[in-house]
Amino acid sequence: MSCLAAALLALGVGFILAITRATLGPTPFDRVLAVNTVGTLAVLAISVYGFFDGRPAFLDIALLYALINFIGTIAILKYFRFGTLGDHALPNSDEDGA
Amino acid sequence: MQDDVVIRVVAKVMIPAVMLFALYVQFHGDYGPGGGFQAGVIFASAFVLNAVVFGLNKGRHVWPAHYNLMGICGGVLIYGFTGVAGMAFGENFLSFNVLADDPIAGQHLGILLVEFGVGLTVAAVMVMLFFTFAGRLSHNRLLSKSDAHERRLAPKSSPSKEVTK
Amino acid sequence: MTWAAPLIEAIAYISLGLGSLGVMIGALGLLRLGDIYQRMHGSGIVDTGGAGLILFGLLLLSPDWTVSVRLLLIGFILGITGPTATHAIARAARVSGVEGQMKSKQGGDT
Amino acid sequence: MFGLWLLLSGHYTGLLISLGFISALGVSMIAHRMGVLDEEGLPMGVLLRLPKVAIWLTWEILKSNWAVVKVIFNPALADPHMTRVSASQKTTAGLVTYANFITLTPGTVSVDVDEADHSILVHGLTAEFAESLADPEMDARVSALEGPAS
Amino acid sequence: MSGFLVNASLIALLALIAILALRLHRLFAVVMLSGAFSLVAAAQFVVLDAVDVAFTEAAVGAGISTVLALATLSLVPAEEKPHSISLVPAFLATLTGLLLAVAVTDLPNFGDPKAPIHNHVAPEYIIGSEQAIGVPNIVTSVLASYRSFDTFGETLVVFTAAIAVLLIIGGYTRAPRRAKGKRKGSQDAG
Amino acid sequence: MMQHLPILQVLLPLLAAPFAALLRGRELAWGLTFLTTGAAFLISIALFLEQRALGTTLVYELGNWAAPIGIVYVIDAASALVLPVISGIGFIATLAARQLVAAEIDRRDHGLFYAAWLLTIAGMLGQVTTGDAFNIFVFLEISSLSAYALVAMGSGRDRRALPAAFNYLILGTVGATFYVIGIGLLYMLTGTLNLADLAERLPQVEETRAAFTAMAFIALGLFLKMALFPLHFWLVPAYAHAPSAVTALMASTATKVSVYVLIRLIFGVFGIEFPGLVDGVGLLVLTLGIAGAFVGTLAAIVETDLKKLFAQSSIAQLGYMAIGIGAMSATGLAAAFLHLFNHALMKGALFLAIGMIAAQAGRATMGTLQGAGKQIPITMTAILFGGLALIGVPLTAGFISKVYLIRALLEQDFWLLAGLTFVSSALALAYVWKIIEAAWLRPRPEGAPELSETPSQYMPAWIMVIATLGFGIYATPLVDAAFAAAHVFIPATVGAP
Amino acid sequence: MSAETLIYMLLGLPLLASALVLLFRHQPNLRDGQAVGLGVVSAWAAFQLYLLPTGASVTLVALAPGLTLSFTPEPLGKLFALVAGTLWPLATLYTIGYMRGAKEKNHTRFMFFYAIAIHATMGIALSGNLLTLFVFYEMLTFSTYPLVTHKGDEAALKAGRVYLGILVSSSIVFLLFGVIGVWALAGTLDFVSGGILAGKIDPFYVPALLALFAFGIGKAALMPLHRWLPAAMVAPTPVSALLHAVAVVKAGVFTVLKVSVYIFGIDFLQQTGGSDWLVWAASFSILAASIVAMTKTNLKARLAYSTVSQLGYIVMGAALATPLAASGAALHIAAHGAGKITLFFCAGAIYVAHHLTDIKDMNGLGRTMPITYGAFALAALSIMGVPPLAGAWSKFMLMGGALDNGYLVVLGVLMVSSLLNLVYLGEIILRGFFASPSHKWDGVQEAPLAMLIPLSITALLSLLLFFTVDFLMIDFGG
Amino acid sequence: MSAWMDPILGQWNYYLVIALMMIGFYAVIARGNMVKKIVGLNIFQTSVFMLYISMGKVANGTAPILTGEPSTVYSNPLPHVLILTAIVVGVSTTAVGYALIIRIQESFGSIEDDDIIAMLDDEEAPAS
Repeated sequence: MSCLAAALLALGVGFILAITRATLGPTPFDRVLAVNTVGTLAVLAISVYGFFDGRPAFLDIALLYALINFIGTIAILKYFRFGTLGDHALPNSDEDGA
Repeated sequence: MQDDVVIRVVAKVMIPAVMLFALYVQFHGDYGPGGGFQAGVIFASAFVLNAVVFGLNKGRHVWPAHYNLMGICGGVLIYGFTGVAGMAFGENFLSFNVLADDPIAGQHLGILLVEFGVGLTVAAVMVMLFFTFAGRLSHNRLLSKSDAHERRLAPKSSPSKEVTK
Repeated sequence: MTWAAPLIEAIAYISLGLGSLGVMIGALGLLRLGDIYQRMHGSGIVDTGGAGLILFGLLLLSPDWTVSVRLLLIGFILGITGPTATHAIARAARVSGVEGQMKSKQGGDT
Repeated sequence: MFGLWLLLSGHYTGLLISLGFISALGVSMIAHRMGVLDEEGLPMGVLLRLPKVAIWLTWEILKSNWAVVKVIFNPALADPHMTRVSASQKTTAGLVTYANFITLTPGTVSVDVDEADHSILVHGLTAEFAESLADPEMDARVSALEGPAS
Repeated sequence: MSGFLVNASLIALLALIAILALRLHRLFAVVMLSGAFSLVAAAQFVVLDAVDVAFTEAAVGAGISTVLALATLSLVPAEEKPHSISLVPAFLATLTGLLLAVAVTDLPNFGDPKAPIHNHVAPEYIIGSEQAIGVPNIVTSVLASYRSFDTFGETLVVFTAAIAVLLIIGGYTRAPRRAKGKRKGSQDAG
Repeated sequence: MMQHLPILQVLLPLLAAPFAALLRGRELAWGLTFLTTGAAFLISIALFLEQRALGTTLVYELGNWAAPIGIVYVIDAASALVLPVISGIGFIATLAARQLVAAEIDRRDHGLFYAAWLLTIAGMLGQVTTGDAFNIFVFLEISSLSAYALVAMGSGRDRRALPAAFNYLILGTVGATFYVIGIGLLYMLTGTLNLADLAERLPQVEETRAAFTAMAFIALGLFLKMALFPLHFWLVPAYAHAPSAVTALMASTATKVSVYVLIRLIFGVFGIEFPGLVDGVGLLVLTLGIAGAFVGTLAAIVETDLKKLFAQSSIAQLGYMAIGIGAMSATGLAAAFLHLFNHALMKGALFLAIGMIAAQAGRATMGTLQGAGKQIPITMTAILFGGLALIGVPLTAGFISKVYLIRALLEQDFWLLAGLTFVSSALALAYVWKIIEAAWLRPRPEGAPELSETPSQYMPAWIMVIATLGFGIYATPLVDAAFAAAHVFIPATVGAP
Repeated sequence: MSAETLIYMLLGLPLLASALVLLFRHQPNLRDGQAVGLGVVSAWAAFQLYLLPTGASVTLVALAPGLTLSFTPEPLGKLFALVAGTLWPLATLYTIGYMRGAKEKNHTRFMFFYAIAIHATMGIALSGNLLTLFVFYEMLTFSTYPLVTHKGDEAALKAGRVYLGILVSSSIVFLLFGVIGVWALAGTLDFVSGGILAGKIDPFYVPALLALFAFGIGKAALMPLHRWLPAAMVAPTPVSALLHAVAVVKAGVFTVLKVSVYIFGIDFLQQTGGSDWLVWAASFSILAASIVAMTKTNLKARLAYSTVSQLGYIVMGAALATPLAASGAALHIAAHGAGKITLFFCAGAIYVAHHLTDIKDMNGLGRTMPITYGAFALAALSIMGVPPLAGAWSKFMLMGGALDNGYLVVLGVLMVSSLLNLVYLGEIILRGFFASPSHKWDGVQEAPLAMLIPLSITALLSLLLFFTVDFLMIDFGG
Repeated sequence: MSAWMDPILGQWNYYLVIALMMIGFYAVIARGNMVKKIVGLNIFQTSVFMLYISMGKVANGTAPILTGEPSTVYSNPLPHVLILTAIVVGVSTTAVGYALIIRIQESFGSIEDDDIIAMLDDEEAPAS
């Protein structure tokens, strides 16, 4: 039990370090990387806490985290590279569907 | 982003997985955490991923706007008419006990239906939100063909490099 | 097989402990290393060593198979998405022209 | 996919299983519309042969973890290098797997994958890491993953 | 005890993120941090036994909200004009906080099982969920049956938001200058 | 079917909204909205009559779950009085909307617009009917969110609608969040969310600071929502720049519902006996109310844009309602209910009439109105009567509510406040007369846009005017109903005179 | 014919007249003729009602529980109705002459609101409770506004704003406050002989409550709320006649009187001394207005201030709170009504015939317009209180009331004011008859007959009233 | 875990939540960038959610999903339900807010409160 607590503590330290990096920057990519790491840490933290609490059935949440984290990161990168989440290339045809 | 082969391939693996996970969350809300709303959001995020990686137009092609509006309204109506069904059986609105012979089965059915309604609406709304917001951008770009953007978006890849097959 | 349970538990805890350590060190690396490309390696430790060990430890502790399945899935998904995300970040950084400090440039085009 | 559902579910009532079946079908349909159900997107072969490599990979990861930890505690050791590695995989999926494996082992990150000439640009934390990729073991193992068929 | 510590340190972490998010002027960083905020908040919800809420918060806060914020950011200036700390709002916020803090002293202790909230209506849900509804997840049974009207309302709120967004940025009514543009409508109604 | 009326009242517009949205730009969207609001109006009248006939509280258990466990709908004398106001105004505003919306909103948006329209109305009806504190919040948000969008729709003509809508959104959400905090504290103290149950269990904990804070937060949140001075600044731009039809609908209903919810929570849950209510909150509300009456009136006097002018006047009128609440007596509450009812009628008439002018001239200012009395006499007469009612001229509905308001103040020996109330209503004359003078006594300037009127344009406004006059001349049943509503919250000690 | 029918007739005839005005707006003769005709009928009805015993009551509608619109003619009300009913046809006839003579525009609108104003006056006269009175009081204000601003130019609008501003705000701020205050205190608003407030209110507050009424009834033009009255002089002369003699100001003082008699009760006021201050306020009003009147050279302005001063008499009659003074005040309503309407009729006649408004230009006019000036002189003397004219009785009774109460100073005030009256009204007569003409008038040049007839009749009425004073005396009991 | 009973520690959670709430509240009402306002609003709302969830927690309790063991103590599910609804409401508001921001930027070219107020004042000034 205490081992799980220690693991949580370690993850907490990890959180703080990662968030510091996210705040410091300096490039946006540093922040993305840091937030991505925060996400991973959160996945782990939730998994560990599930065991800690005796209800490990809630790993679904961790699973969700992992997925969302990935999608979020990709979206952010897309935003950075193309300044948009939409089509970064102009559509060839004029499709005014209205 | 389809010019990046790693992302492209991984996204192709992930998208069905995410969708399946969403449906799992949808239908297992009775037993574990989750339910219609969460499922809807997750399901929508699969579409978001799809659109982010493969482009909005392709995303729209998958689920046209008109279907989407029907989804948005349909979910609400499913929920509402599940409730009305209770009234039709002589009980009050949203009364599920009478939906089946056995009250517990009725409750199950009712919960399943309303969760499905929620999930449908939420998924459709979230997809719509994303497409509207993101679509606004490209639309705007078209209006003001600002060059700063043009330069930035001239990627090494060309649209022809789209995934085929 | 009575000895197996404590043993497995011990291994699990050791694995957990190592994983925690890994996570901390990885995060530290994220903070300490010099530029974006180097920091990626720090986050790599969190993603692989830290996460893997922790999940492995939990796997050993898991009470029934549904939990194990989920743990494996989490591991699998982290294993796919982690590197992909890292790669995407690296590529994006490079495309946007973020220069790392390279002492020497080897290889070039092979 | 249906199998995945069964794995996740943990509750086996008639209703839920049938719902799962419908779900799996539905997802397949949507995925088909999205055009993600192709060989590239669903490298079943790779997935099936994965476990064999996984163990070796785990060991590799642990090894390089240790190496990076040393660098972290002494940042002066960092000596970043960028190298280009050629890949022998035939399929895109294989190439991607290789790139991910490179990233997965700490110390090396694949920065750019060139689909056309099958090469991967890799960033190594130290020269040593960068060199390690010259060793074609990983490349070979990933290629083996692809299986003989493709 | 350690559960408590986890809890408190998570909130402290949240406060840290919040302050950082507000102090930064790069909106992108703000949005990223708010995403991180949501993730941590979700972790906190797990610690507080609210798994369903955590699920939602993770999906919404870190997922959809962030994506929407990014979409917005790509259209608006990414830098905030620097502002000094304004005193009146700070004063108001502090005042409100103090009022609440005073109120809290009268509340039942955190986690106290004897609090009225745990003894009045909630037990009936816990019993009823098993007996009358037969759904193990009490949250689901409360959500979808006991208080399903709330959930109906919630669905409608989402629906309303969809209508609102469609009207505002997906619709056809444009600001005058825009209406003069060559393209009047946009096809991205949904 | 009769036993389902309470839920149908809300459910009909709610379920019609998706259909309206699906219809997109078709004329049918309006027809559907019209029928739905009409049906809702009939239902609310049926409920009102039924409640008056039975004299008891009708309770509708949603999902057949009884009160503290499930959510219930409650039709008592108070909600039965407010429901017809909202649905009636909604109905008549819909009648008018056909032309106003056609003039101001792109045809292709009509379906969505009417969906939002229905949702606003349904949200307000839901807030009034529900007997659950949290359910109020949900419906509050339904009506608010759609209202934000509706206000923003004014941007087709006037870009200032956008920041107005944004500020409305921020402040509205803050208000709603405050409300949620308050409800949370209450829930913590009592363990229930049902209003009746709360009222029952609250006396055990009413001495606590937490209970008082809960009340403070709920009241603050609702003050924001009801635009009580000095939390009113979002209202004027929001109303002024919204499409005319929206202004007419919201000005006559939106803030009223918040007033109702405030009364329901303050008196229905905390109760008049609650420590600190009469001396603390009561005096505060009185002071703010009278201040709001003056600020709103004075601001209206210098205003030249008609929508803004009447929006400012709404702030003043809300001040009067607040005074009624602050009097903390049955008569005061009855006066607040009366004014709530009457003000909805007169503001509806005014904004519908002004909307018709704005739809033709683009913007309704004093300049637009110059000499309009000759061109559009019937519309202007409607404005005249609406304005007179605002002042509180006898034989209009405004007079009745003001009489009871003053009576309530005098019963509590607030002579000075009563005097101030009179002064502020006399000031209202200034802005009303400014309009009348411009319309009838000045010549139409050269080059001013031609205005015209057809029966379909002025009918809706005139329906309201006739109601205003009707309830001014024969208000006895209304007064009875208002007192019945007030006695729901404060038991009858002094009956209606 | 029952009293109820007569009440309905008195209220309904003016409304009918206004409706017919609109109906016949394209046939001027029919339009104007029916108005005069209906006026005569209503004068007859008012007379009939006056003869009937009191006690009839009509309730139109209950606005709200305890708030009804009802009509209960009592002697004072019947007297006022009689005054209004009699003067209406005359004023209408005069109006027709004036409007046609002076070629004013918007004749129909004018006639319409004129009739509405009469309706409101009748409502005030017959009102059975304070609320009814208040309702018609406001209606009177609003219906006379278009009359005041009839010219529609900037000056008229400005004057209209003053008119409306003072009247409406005073009535809403003070009068309505007083009405509702009474309602809150006494629980009823009915006019009851002997008052309804006795025992319901702390005597300490009586002066304050009375002040709400005295100042709330802005139409009584008690200084300093008199400004609207001179301002309203921009209106066409028939309006001035209506305002000053028949409708507005009389309605005001009538209300004051009615409130003091039937709400407070003379005895109650007497006991509490709550109206003492009003005596002094009225005295001030009388003297100050007279002095101001002397400084005015515009004929209508001078007459206006004269009115302010005369209204002070009536308010004083109410304030003295003795039966005799109250009777005097009631009588003065009639006497001053007949007198002042004549004066204004004359002023209008002068304007129509010669377009003169300034007194200084009227030297020697009396010889050119003998009938007009004769009537003027008769009316002026009546207002000064010279027997055998109507004003003598009322002034005498007021003095008697003051003596009853021991207000010797008031006696002095009344004397001085009569003297001042003599000065400023006498000047006009003297100039008219004796001063050397400032213009060269060619022979007799009178106003149209439609104007001449009414003014002659009203002048004769002033004379008649002196001899029929028993008929008009109202006994307010002891 | 006797610390739950400790009166000071027992309330500590609430104090932290309140502090968090006020940070968010400040961000909302301090005039400034609109995106930041929305972010502040999110923080404000999330902390309110946390207040609710905190009150639902029962010491030694577990998530309200039935385990089948009768002895299990469950945390209170009702706040969870309420907050689920509230989160949905929150995200809806956020979406509408962002949509408005986009339109404001398009119409005014700025999303700073001060700029827009200045612009509106300029617009009004010649009109009146």
